[in-house]
Amino acid sequence: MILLDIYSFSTLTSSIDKSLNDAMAPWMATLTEFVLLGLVFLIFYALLGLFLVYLERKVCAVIQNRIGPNRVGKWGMFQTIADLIKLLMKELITIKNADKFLFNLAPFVVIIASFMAMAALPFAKGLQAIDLNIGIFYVIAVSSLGVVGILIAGWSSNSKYSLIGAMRSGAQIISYELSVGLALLAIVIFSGSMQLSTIVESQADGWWIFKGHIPAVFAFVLYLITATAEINRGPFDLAEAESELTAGFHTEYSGIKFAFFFLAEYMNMFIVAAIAATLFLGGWMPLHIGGWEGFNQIMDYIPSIIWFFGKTFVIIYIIMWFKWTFPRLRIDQLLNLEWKYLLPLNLINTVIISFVVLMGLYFK
Amino acid sequence: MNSVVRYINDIYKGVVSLWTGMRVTGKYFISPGEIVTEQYPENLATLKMEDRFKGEVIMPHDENNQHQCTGCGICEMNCPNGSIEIITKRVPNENGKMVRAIDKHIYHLAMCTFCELCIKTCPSNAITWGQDFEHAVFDRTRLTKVLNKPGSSLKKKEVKS
Amino acid sequence: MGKNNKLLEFIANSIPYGTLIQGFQYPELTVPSGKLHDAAGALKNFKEQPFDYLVSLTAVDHLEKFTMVYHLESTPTHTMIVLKADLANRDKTRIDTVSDLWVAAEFHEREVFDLFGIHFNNHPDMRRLFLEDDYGYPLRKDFKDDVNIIEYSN
Amino acid sequence: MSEEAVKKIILKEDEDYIVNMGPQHPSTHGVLRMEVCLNGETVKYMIPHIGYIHRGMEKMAESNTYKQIIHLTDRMDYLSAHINNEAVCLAVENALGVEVPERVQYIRAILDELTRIASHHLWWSAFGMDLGALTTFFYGMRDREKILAIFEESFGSRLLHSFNTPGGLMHDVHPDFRKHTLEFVKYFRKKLPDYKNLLTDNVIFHNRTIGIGVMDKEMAVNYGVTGPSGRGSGFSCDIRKTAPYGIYDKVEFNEILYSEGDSFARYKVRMDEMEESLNILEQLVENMPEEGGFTAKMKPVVKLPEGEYFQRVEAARGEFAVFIVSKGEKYPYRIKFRSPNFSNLFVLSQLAIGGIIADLVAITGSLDLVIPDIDR
Repeated sequence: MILLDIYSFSTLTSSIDKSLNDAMAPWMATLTEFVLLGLVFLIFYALLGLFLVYLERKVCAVIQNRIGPNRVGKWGMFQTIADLIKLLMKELITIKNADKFLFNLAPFVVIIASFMAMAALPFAKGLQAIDLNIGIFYVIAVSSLGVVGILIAGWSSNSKYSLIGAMRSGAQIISYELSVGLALLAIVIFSGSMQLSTIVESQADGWWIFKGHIPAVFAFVLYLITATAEINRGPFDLAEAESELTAGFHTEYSGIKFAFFFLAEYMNMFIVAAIAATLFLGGWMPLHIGGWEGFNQIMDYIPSIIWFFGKTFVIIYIIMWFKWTFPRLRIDQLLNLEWKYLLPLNLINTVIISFVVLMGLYFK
Repeated sequence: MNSVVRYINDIYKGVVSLWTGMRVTGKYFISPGEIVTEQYPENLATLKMEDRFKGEVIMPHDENNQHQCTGCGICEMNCPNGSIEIITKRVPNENGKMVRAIDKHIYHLAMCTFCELCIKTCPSNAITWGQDFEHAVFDRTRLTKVLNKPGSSLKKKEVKS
Repeated sequence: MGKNNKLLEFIANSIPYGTLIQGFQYPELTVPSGKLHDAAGALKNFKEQPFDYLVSLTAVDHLEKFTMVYHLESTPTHTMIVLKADLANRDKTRIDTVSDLWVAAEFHEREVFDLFGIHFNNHPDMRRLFLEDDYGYPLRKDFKDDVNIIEYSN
Repeated sequence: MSEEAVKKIILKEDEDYIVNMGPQHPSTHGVLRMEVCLNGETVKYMIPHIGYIHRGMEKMAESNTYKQIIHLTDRMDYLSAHINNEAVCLAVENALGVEVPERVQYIRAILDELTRIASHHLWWSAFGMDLGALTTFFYGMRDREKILAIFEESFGSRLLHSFNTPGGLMHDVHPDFRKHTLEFVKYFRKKLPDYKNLLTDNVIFHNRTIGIGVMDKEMAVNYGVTGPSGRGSGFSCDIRKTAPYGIYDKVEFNEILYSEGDSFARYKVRMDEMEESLNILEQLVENMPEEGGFTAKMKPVVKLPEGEYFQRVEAARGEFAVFIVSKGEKYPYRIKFRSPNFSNLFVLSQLAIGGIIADLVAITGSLDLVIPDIDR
């Protein structure tokens, strides 16, 4: 436990806070912190988004017996940066008879929604922008705002494909929002808190997926499936469905506006993976097994930020693995799956978890 | 009750089938030795095309800059697309008589459909397949080629003894 | 291909206006163009060997006449028969459609209409299939298009 | 299409939500335009528009000699190029009464089956991709590559090889042809379980295809839907069985028939056909004579005696037939190609009605259309 503090970021962040407060008025300090945080997140967001695009291309390439990008830089590392430069320089095509204001607004809505969700994520010990006491609630609420952007994009493009894609996306996210919430509720019941930092602390002696055994594993699997649907990724990528709707809601977008959608999609994937890692796999908490002191100490030597990103990327890989294996569902089957299978199972699981917690049947 | 069993059975079967699918892709993910990508410009040094590869029609010349084309025009006649044009001229042979000889054997690569009829029907085996396949050019006119090299002449037929 | 007596008998009885000859591969039945639909219907509804599969439908321009050629197969026995009808008139060539018997004919007839200019009576959708409305009928032997077709001979 | 449907086309209702799928659309596999009228996502009617790449091959063929026509047939159904070539060759050979050596017949049949497998590979790849399983594309292409390597080794080209010629073959096959074919058979047998696990058994795939686009036998016969699509409806239309040509009457194989008539049945027919083709290949390679030449004696200029000749072969997508009218010249007077996809396409507008867009894509994929074959 002492070792954990070596890697804690709280000393760093509090010292910055202190020096800022010493140097200027408190409101100025807060404002500067806002700006600083915003800048850090922007850079992090962009870099992570680019890396995720690169990762996806490499993962799918290996799955498909290919090499993947290998021209720009060593192992094609700078491929996505080259792509970004290309996207930046591309023409922004204006669509005839499109609703100009909404058309331009939509990418921002989508990207802001995913950007806001980042604020509540605990990246490492002491590295969390804002530790809300309703953290999970906030993340769910904010991340589902993205669908508004998708609907606006589909509506304002004045394209039939876009409209169909947007409508599909609307139906899909409204349905799957329920299951995502219920699956996350499992951990809220276990830990008795909605504050993300408390949930992470509660896993110091074992992750919830182990402590909660069968119901927690079940909730984890359900969360993975519904979260994949929530972020419009294959096999649930009906909003894009390139073989049916060419590119779905972003058919008419080009250049950097398209890049916003693209980036937001990948960042949403990161966010759901991070939530899964935080809630089910202990977040930045190292792998601790109750009673094994030596083992726990060795695990503590690994910095918490590595633990967090390691777990997140494992889940991201699983989500990618889904996409590159399965055929796409049909829209009615997608809704069937949610309302006839996932939601009932989730409800039953929630009841079981409440029972398990009441009787104290989970590992403490 | 029956429907509940079916419901659960459906879920079980579905999950199993999804897992078998994921095992296939997972198997290839952990075996990078299966990668089949050909790294084209890098492997140029080792890239060996098949002997019969139809890259383009060429006219082999020997070391004396001599070819075997008599300018008979059978290839031109057999080409279904008109991608061969034969321009002949009259040159004196060793006896001083004016005989027909090839001036230009023009080959429009852009029009060629690689049906092999010209090569098949050539009575003197003057043309054959070349293995070059890098035909991308910026200007279409560069795909029109003259197959006989400048200054080349007809190879003398060796008299069979 | 053995002698198909039942078929011969049937044709002699119900299609007396047709002339049946043994062609190179298949029996060929030539009927007057006005009676084509009747003959086709009779063949389609022949109880023992219903010719229910239209393999191919096309026309041939013999300059003095068009010949409609229908290749029919009987799916239970896999016997083939060729049905032919001559059309003399070049300008207002008309023949009855067989698309009510074989749906496949609908599109083959549209193709023939497009390329030969043969109209089909009672066809549900007599529009051109590939070409513009003002384009000529390219598979006619007297078709000339100086703009688009470069003629070459070899 | 009924008359009401036609009227609807002309008098389009204002509230109809018309979506043009194509000519450039990822799921049409070519320049096919489908005018889809939607009610929500449900298809009210669908009208295919073709002719974007019509090249007038029948007209072109009228000024080409019989040997030159071969390379035109390559470019119709480019995925069963070899089989198309064979149709013209067989027609000419039958008309002239030429006996081609048995070895040529064996080689032709081997190449037919290889072409068929390669074509089904591509269909499998593209069908998976239509349904959103993007990985199938690369696995299918990877295995197809092995066949193309065999082709390249023997013919010098991979797709359009114009290897048949009236009377036999252009060349003898490569000395390693036999060995490499057997190697491929072995290799592909090993890879087939992957196909099964990845797509055939997948529950999402079942949901997407079973009961989608049901075509009963009467409909298949009436529309002239042949090939695997027809056999998925129980229409026994395998020309290799019903009107054997070449060496096929000496080969033992089963005609794959399914009676369900939905997209999954069509899928299963093609998957089983690949396995059946492997069996045929093994028999043929085993019995192929080493000696016997690769061509029959033919005159340099082929002139068909006056008459009409019809030759049917089983291409990868159905019955390909060539109808030649000769007036005794070296050019055909009239040549008609009965292409399988032309007939297969038009059943689509009937199958699509009542489904949703995703079903339309699944049905299009299961019919396995090659657009240049429709347009010719």
